[in-house]
Amino acid sequence: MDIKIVNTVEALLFGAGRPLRLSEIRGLLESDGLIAELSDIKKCINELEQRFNSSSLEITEVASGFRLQIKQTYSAPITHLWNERTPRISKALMETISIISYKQPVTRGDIEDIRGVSVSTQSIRSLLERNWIKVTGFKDAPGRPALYSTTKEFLDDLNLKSISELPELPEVDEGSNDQVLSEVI
Amino acid sequence: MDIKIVNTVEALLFGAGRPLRLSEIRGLLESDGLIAELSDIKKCINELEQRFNSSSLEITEVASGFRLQIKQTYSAPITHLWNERTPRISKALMETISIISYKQPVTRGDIEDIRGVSVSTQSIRSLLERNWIKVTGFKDAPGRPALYSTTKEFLDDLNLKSISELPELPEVDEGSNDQVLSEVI
Amino acid sequence: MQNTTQTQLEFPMVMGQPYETLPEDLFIPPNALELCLETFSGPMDLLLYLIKKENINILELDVSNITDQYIEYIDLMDALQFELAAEYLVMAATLAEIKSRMMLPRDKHDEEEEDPKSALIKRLQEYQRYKSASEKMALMPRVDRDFYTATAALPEIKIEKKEISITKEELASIFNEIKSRPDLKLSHQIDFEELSTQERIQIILDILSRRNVISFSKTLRKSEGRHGVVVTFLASLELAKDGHVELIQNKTEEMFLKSLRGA
Repeated sequence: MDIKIVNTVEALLFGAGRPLRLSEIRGLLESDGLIAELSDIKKCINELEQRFNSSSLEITEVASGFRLQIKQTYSAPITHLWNERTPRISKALMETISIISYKQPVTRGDIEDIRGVSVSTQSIRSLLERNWIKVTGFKDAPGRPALYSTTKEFLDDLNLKSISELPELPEVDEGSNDQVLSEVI
Repeated sequence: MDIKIVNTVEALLFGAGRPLRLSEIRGLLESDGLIAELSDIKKCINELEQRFNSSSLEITEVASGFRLQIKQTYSAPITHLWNERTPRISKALMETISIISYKQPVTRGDIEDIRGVSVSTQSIRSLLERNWIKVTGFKDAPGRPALYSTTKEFLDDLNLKSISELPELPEVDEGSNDQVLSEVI
Repeated sequence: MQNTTQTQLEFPMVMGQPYETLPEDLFIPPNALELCLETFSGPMDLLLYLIKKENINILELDVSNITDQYIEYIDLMDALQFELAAEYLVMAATLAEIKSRMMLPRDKHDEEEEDPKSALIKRLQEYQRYKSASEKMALMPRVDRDFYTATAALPEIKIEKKEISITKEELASIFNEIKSRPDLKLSHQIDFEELSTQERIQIILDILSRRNVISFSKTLRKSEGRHGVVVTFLASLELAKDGHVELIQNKTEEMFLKSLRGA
């Protein structure tokens, strides 16, 4: 591949601050007078992967496109740089986001039914602001409650390409499946 | 130089999101059990310069240390990338800039404390890119978080001569809400 | 090293220190109450903890035993003036109901309706599925915690500023709004003033005699914290029930009270 195109793709990936799709890259190259097919851009990405092979970087494909990442082996010292803002997520918030992930789209009421506790506006807001969830509709029920689904950014943040890559939802009570409910009631 | 040290230095420069001093790099390496002299780290940086030679990146030294930067030759497509972005100013961004205006200089953590939810890297970056805020120092705390202040350009865009022309805020923390209540109590 | 960071981040912080273990038994020292609140994400979680502690399968749930433990726990929190979420009390009532049913002789007709115990077991099982899924999810590599994206400083570029305009008045009002948000995370005040719902109803009516609509957040004081929000909310519900006001909610989740008197 033309080194100029490869380097421009590299520059875009470093400068975007977010994942980029092949088609976006093509459009940006074009605006700069560089014509490339999607397959060429894929080749550029492969070439860059070669380039980074023995470095601290890697290219990953996540839900919203390709991005440059630091290999996990080299992540530990960076943690020290960022420890001021600990991205702690409470247990309650984690339960809420996992219910949304597996049952989407859901209303706040659906989440409350499963968790047995009210879900605060604060926690919904915090997930919305993190861009982990979005409103994808309104349920045809009294009050027309909002329906929430997870976003691509949520998948990006967990290094996933699609929601199907999440571990399967555990079955009911793995322990003693064969036991019949009526036995004990 | 040991490839592990070179790569760790590289990872730090790519992951920091700001320039790093040699002494900072030494400290961060140490916390990861890697011992290196300042002169060794300088050698790593020289080695990395070699590595980036034919790529889209270069290492530059600025007042607050070393950083990785995209070569000026590649500025055109990146300009498109940043100008393409949907020009919507989100509520989160508005809140962030208003906190910086009134409380400057502040760290990202300070903003998060006041807002009660996390502040995305994207919003900080977007304010930096549009030159509304700049880094004016570093807080003497773990991770040396950057302190952000508003710029002259921000004042220009708001048609202000100085930040003191911003509307005054009620003295006490209890904002306007109480005024409504006090009317009747 | 990675792992320690991870666990530290996931566990509740008490006075700046992470708590990494569950309480050893039911009797939790008063200073760790905050920990309980964060340790259990709700009554279902607490109940599952108690069941696990007994080392029994959910299906073999001994309601009688668990109910006693659960209520003991609730009493303790109550005695320490811990502001319990209503859901904990609802669960206590459910358990008590199941327990009392078990003591009555069984009637054939009863089998027709759904047994509250099996309903509870079903809910617990369902909850447990998501709870364990969320535990797995919490351990998955996450950006800015387990891995980082790589960025480089941009070259000099020109950003066209077609878009954003914001006025200084907007800045001030946004800042004011942020500062006056009640701190819902504030756990509990030790010596809070008595706030009366009746009094608050009167205040809201007074405000609405001068203006037609008021946002919910403007009918309470920041300093009253969570308690103020609750009292004001109850007052709003009372007023809506009696047809004095209409409650309207817009997209931003802010609620408005609209007077129905003049309508």
